[in-house]
Amino acid sequence: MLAVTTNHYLVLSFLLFTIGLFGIMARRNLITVLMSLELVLNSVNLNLVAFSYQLSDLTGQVFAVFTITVAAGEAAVGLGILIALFRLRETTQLDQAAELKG
Amino acid sequence: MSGADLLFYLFAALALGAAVLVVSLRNPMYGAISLLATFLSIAALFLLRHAEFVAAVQIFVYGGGIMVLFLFVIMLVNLHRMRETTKYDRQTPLAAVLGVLLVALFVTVFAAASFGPPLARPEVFTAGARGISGNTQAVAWVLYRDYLLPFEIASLFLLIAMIGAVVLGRRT
Amino acid sequence: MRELLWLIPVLPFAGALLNGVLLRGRLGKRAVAWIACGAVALAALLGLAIIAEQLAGGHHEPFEQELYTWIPAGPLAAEVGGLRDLEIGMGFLLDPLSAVMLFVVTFVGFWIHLYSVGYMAHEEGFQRYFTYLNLFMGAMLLLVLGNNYLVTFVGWEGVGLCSYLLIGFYYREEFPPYAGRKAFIVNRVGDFGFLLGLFALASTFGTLRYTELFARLAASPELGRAAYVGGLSFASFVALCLFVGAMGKSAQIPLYVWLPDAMAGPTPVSALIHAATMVTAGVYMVVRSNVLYQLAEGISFTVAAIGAATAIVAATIGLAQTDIKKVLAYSTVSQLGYMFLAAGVGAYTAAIFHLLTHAFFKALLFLGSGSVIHAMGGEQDMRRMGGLKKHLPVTYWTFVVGALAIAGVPGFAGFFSKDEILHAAAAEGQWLLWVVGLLTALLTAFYMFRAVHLTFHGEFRGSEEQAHHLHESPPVMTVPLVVLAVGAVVSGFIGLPALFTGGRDWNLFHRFLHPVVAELPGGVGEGHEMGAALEWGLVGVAVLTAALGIGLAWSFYGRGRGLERGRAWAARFPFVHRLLVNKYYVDELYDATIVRGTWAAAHGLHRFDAGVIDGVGVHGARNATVTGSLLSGFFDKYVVDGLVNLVGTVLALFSRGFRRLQTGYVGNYALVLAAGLFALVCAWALLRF
Amino acid sequence: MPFDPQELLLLAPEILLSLAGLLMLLVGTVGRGFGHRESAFVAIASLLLTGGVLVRLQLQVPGPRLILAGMFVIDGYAFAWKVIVLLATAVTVLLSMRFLEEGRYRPAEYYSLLLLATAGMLFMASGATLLTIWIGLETMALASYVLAGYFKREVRSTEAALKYFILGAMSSGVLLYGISLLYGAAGTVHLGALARGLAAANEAGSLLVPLGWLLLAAGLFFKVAAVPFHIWTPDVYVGAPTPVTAWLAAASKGASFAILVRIFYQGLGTLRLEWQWIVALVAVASMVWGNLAALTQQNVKRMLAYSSIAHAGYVLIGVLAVSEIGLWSVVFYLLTYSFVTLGAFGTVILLERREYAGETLADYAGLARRAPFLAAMMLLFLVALTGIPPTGGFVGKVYLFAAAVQAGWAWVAVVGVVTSAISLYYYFGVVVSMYLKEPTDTAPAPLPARSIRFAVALCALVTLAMGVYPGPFIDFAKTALLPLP
Amino acid sequence: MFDWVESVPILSIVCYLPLLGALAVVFGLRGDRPETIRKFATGVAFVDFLLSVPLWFAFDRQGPLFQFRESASWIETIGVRYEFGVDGIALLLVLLTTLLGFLAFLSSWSAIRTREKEYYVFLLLLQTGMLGVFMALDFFLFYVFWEVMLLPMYFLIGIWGGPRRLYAAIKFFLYTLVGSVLMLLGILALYFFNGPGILGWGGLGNEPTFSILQFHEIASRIPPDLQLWIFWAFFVGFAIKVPMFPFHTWLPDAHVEAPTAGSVILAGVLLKMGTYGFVRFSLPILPDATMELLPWMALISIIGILYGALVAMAQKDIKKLVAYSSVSHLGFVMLGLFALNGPGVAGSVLQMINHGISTGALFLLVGVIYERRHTRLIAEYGGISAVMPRYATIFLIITMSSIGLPALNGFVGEFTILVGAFDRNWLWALAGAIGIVLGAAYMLWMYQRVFFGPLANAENRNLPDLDRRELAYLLPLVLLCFWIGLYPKPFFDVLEKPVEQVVRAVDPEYRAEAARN
Repeated sequence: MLAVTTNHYLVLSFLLFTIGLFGIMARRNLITVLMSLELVLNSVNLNLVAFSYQLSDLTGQVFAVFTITVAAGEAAVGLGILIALFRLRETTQLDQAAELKG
Repeated sequence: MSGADLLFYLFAALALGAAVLVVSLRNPMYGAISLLATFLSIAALFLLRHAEFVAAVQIFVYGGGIMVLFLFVIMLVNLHRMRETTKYDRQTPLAAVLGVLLVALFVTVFAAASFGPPLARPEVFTAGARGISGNTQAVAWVLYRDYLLPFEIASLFLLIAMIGAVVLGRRT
Repeated sequence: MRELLWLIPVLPFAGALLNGVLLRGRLGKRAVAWIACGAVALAALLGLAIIAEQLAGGHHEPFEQELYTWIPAGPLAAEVGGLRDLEIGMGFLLDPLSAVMLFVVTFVGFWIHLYSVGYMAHEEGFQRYFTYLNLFMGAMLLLVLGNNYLVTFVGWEGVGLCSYLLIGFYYREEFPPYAGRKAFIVNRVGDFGFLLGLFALASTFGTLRYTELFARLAASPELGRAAYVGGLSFASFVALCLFVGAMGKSAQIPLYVWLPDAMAGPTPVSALIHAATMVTAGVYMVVRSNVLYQLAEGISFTVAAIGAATAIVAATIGLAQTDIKKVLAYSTVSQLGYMFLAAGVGAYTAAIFHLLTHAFFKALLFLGSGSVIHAMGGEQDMRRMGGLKKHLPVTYWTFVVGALAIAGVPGFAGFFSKDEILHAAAAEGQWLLWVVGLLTALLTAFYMFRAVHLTFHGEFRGSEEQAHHLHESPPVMTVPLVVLAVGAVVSGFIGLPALFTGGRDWNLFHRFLHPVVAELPGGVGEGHEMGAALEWGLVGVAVLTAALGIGLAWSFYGRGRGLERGRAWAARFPFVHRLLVNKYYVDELYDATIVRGTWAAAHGLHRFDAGVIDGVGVHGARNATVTGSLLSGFFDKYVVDGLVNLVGTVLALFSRGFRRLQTGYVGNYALVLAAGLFALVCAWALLRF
Repeated sequence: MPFDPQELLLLAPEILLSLAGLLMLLVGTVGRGFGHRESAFVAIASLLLTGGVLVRLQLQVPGPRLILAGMFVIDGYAFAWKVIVLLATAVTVLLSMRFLEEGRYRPAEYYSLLLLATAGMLFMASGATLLTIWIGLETMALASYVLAGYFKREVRSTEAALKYFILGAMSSGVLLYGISLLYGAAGTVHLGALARGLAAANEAGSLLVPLGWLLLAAGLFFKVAAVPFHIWTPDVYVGAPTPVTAWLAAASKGASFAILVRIFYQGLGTLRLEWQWIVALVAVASMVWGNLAALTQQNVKRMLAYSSIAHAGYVLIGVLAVSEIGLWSVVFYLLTYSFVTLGAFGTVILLERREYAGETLADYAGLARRAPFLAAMMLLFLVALTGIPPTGGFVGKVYLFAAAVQAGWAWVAVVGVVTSAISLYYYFGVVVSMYLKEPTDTAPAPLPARSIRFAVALCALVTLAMGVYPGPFIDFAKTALLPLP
Repeated sequence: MFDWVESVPILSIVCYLPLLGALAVVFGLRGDRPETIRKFATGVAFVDFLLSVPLWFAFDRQGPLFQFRESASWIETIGVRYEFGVDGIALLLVLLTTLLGFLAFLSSWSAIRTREKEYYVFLLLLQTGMLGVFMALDFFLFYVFWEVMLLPMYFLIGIWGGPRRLYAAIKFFLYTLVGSVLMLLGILALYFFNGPGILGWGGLGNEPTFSILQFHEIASRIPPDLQLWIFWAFFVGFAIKVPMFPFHTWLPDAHVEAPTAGSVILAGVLLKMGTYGFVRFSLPILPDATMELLPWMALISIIGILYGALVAMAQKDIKKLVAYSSVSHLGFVMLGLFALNGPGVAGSVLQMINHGISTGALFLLVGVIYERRHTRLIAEYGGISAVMPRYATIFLIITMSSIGLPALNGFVGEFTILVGAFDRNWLWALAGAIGIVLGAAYMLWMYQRVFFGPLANAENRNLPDLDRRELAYLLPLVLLCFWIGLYPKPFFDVLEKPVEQVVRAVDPEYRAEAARN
């Protein structure tokens, strides 16, 4: 039970994933939300690496590399959007960006 | 419980704790630092799973690149003005409930999932072609041989990220 | 010559076409009159010529002329003969029965046309009037000449339409159009039955041709006696349905209410349509269908009973009427009841005989009353008349002849026909019917002579102006009176009962009609032999009754007494008087059930639609269907559409709900996504387990 | 297995398009006098050239062929989607020309992003592993986020980008998580092997399989804007620059369906009895929700966004049939829908003014009097969206419903037809404004932009042609062949 | 004399001539010259009518069921063909359409004074759509025309209608669309059953086709439970169009709000598409389902008859009254169809024509006074036969035709229908006959209130009588009323074959009977 198995990684990754999701859902600060997104993406890497180990297959690791790449790209664009928003609104509060609705 | 297992629990706890801090700290600067802690813990967990290369990339890209980016932006947009007037949305309880439900659902499944013995062929992680050893080489071999196409597409992706960041960040 | 049979109905139609459409508004009154009367005259002459040819040629077979296939409506699983095509032709039939009718219609019709030329001379809408009248003649001739039920029905409805138009001739007033519509709709109720009968015949035999139908029924009566729908035999069902039609057209209880109101039309119209011809169509139809009725004993008795009831009820109402035309109208209803009484007991010949004589004397009476009304400047109330004898001698004498005829005074036409009916009832053993008939005769004699006295005898009770104005009608009106008066006397002699001729069969009419009303074995109307003494006795009673009626009338209204004695009697029996004056409150009953019901519903629905209620209030819609229609309008608006709109409302509600979910906050959206994810997993789990 | 460099030649269309995007970026930054018109011209030219190369390639290598170590597949299916995506993007370029000019935004980066994103779509269409597909998808998505926020001086555009980004990244995380589970269960990311592996794992009762595909499906549903993962759609569609919206609704939706169908048919083919029900539910929910929410919309762009959700539902009907007819109907429908929605948004663009004026129903009042042909074309598009003949929309819907009826999913088709009848109500809200209302003074006159008008007319023509003589188009859709599970 | 008809694609010509006319108007004529447009469009409609007349003479009564066949490939890849052809039923409806269409054009000259160009374009398009529906022998093609025709009608109501036109137009469109899309599913089910098969029912494996004739062929091989499903799908589509109770509420709204020409075409032709659908598709293709549902269909037909009549009675608006009377009359048509015997079906088809003529004429007549007084409320009139005698006469004739006075067309239809119904179940005929009585009541009451009584309303004192143009579009209908009333044989002759085909296809009793003979 205590011996670490793939199951442990899965559980941990899902907990991280959920914390990330919670951050996206609950926080109003855009920058925190962006960080939560990174959490979500990173949790997947745990999965991939754990499965890679489990399966003795490098695909998971390669996939994780791609994931990291994508996370980086998304962070860049996300922060770009944040800056654009900040320029217009002088805030990074998400509830200030709710003009579109209905 | 082996030492490796102990390390797992340690880093797992670290990662979780830091992650919780990320979503709960009011100050984004502290949040960013907690995020860094999470990233590093996860890198450590990678190491425990024979993913040395990924761990390194994790540290370089996340700890280096992404974290700097975050911190830079936090500075740029002037930290104190980023304080949330109210930290959480009104729907937070709902989000929490949903989170708990999801966790309950998935974790039950994950905990119960049965796998065979792991690491049937450990040589995969270290043995590249022609006897070259080491995880980096092994990953590189797979990456550039089998996954060359996604790799090339990833370059497109990064190009787009670059253009995007420029377009959005550029002062008009 | 007889190949021209089709031309007989066409001629009046052509007249109507000329007057009503082609030359409308371009002719003087004289030309209009020539066209209209000419068309009828030609038809009458042609009819006589063809009948003569038929008689002279000794053709015993009826002459049938099928012009073309009218409705070839395809395959039908007819019960007789299996799968066959329903085919209905357009054609004419000349047999003794239609010959009699043809003669009555064209002959009486012509004289009434002629009379109308004078009567309507000063009315506007002269051309319109004659258009309608010609149209009516055409339709009536179709009715009597049709060789199948459907052609008859065309005429049947056609005369109904013309009746509607002519009753409503004075369309600028409120009442006549209303009366016209009432007539039409009440008739439609009857037609409803007629149509059902036709459906039954058509779907059973695949044809509606008289000759074919009756031949087959006569050949195999068991077809008619076979059980059909509603616990009735086939013949009974059809006979009942057809009789419902006859009730409407011939104003029998309970559908007689339209006829008195129909007097709103011009008086010659009343004479032609509502006395002599159209209203007798029901009798004609029953007699025409005698094969069916002979096979339907129960229905025949019903016919007789309703006829008798109508006769006595209408006669009692006639006692108290003061409007001269109303008196005649109720008298007509009563006499029609007489005819049905005859037909019901199987005395078809007698029915037609009475139809014939009645056509003469009732047309005469109506025209006479028209002449009086004409002279009185439109006044119809007998209480304002009196002593017109000296001013209108021709009218007076002809009117008296008519009255004597209807009263059944021996020697006049009515005596023979009425006597034959009473005789038939007695011979059938229907003594109750006989008594009723006799009572009716008594009442008839009474109220007719009451009318004679009130109108022509005593002091003039009208205004000065009217008195000044009194004059005899022009010859164009009096000549028809005289002609019809002659007819009212002599027409009886074609049907002399064997009793009077010492057992020799001089009854031309009987012999003539015999082929049409041949008795079926075991059918209705197998008379019982009565002894000559008993028969003479019955005749005597009838004569005495007539005399009694006339005498009573004289004692009440004669000798210049005017109105007093009548008023005194009315005062003595106020209840009866009120009942009779108000026609047993039948109209009121029909109205009140509806008006009250309508108003109750209407108040309930007031908020819904005040306008409709106004409509109901103003026009006093006389049928319960309005209530129904209000309800169903309500249903449509609130239930059917309401459901639809409800769906719309709910959809819009959903729409707004969905849109409210779109709050604009990213956090909410993320929550929705996560919830969606959770839902997806749950959905899968539910479907899986 | 080492790959043959020769195989790179088979990537000619994708490479060509990527290079065009790069070139556009370089020339646009460096070159002087390289303005809107020129950029657009180059963009269209490169798209058409790519298309040409693609067709030629398809003629030479028609059959299914896996190349590049099984990462990339060349088959009729991919070809069909690529054609749709390229056409849609080309029309988008036409729609963008005057619009960018009006907004005074730089064309080079815009077209560059557009072309690169399209290249990503091409990769998606041809992706034979979850990894290829996913990275292509991310490429497209990232460009979409930027494009949605391209009008960064407009608050709404930035807000749209923000929402699209956050939710997109989140869903992409979900999708990725699903992929990781599937990988764990099956041990591979190659679609063909995945199907077998999943079947085996499923047999063994591994619950990772359902969780994996459910998460993956959720991510895909997000991309095609199906309920309940549609929530981003209205805001993003309204906020994004309208040509981008049109592109999202046409090309992006098309590419997303391309991978959705490929993944469901190939990768998850063995599980179809399980996912058919889920797809059915999502389809029904999308049709109902999309159409109902659109009922009370006054903003035309927003209404079209909801309609786009509903249409995702209709297309899913074809997906769940799991038959050749279903496959073809999906392709055919998205072909039609691309043109229709591009045309409709094109009309919106013509009426739009700065600050997004001219989007509400009131702005369409009396358009039939002011610009009869424009109104007539808009009418045609709306009719097509409703699914009334003689338009491609009708044939497409018939095709979809036919697939469902044949496959025994008639009840879903019933929901489809009923909701499409309901959709008439809001589509014809626009018609009412255009035809039955009197023109008002405030209503904007249509932009005198020839390129956009041309694009709209083109779309109208195609829409009509697909309705009146759909044969060739159906034959085109029939080139999309996948081995059915 | 009419041999040339065989050598040209006459049906296509008749069908598309209005479309060409519409295109010519759109591209060739300027909107600011309404006079020219009006004359041109009417001319096109007239030529179309003239072209359709030879069909009547060239139609071989003894020949094959469907004639003037045209066949071309269309969407080959899914088995859709361009198939035109008419049998006796369709022939009559085509003629009715071209005639009423032309008269509707003529009646619009004075009624429509705004946006003439669009008006005539839509009217022409509508004409093409309706003709196509009756001519198509491919189910897909049929459906295309069926839906295409909705649009112009929507605009006719929506642009040139009365005050509540928006509501009425969208209601009309929505109702009919809901019905028709469900019908589409039924069509698809048939298609697959004939072709590759449907999950759960299998299929016959024939060449996939939408050919109506093919569906007629395979009718008896469709399993009854599938037939029921398809029947209901068709039912919704057709019943809404007819309209049958309780799907009728779009009708009064649409009728009342539509411009005169719209109402004429709506009542005269559009409603017939529903009944045509029943007789062409539901009955012969789904015989088992039809037989099973017979009593229910008859029941709602009868409810329709009585309900329509009762509601008509409560109306204050002449047009609305006529609209509800349509519900009632169409109930007769449906009753006849479901009587499923010669007279019933033949009478129904004839009654479709009759209703087109007399209700079309009624709407034209209502339009006449509406143009003069701009009101259709009965209470606004009264006694106007004094000022408009010709009008009153024609109105009377049409009224009589509508209430089924013998010697006019309505009677022939109603009588045959009810004979047929009686043969099936005498209670049906009983209920129907009550409907006739009610019909007389509400029509005559309306007639009386409008035409008789004192001429109270001063505004009615100077109403001009019918002018020559108005007579020109009314008289043909009056003449038709008499023709069909007095000599309907030519019509029955044309109907004989198709009716027999329908009856034999559906009722097993007739099938057996026919086999025995």
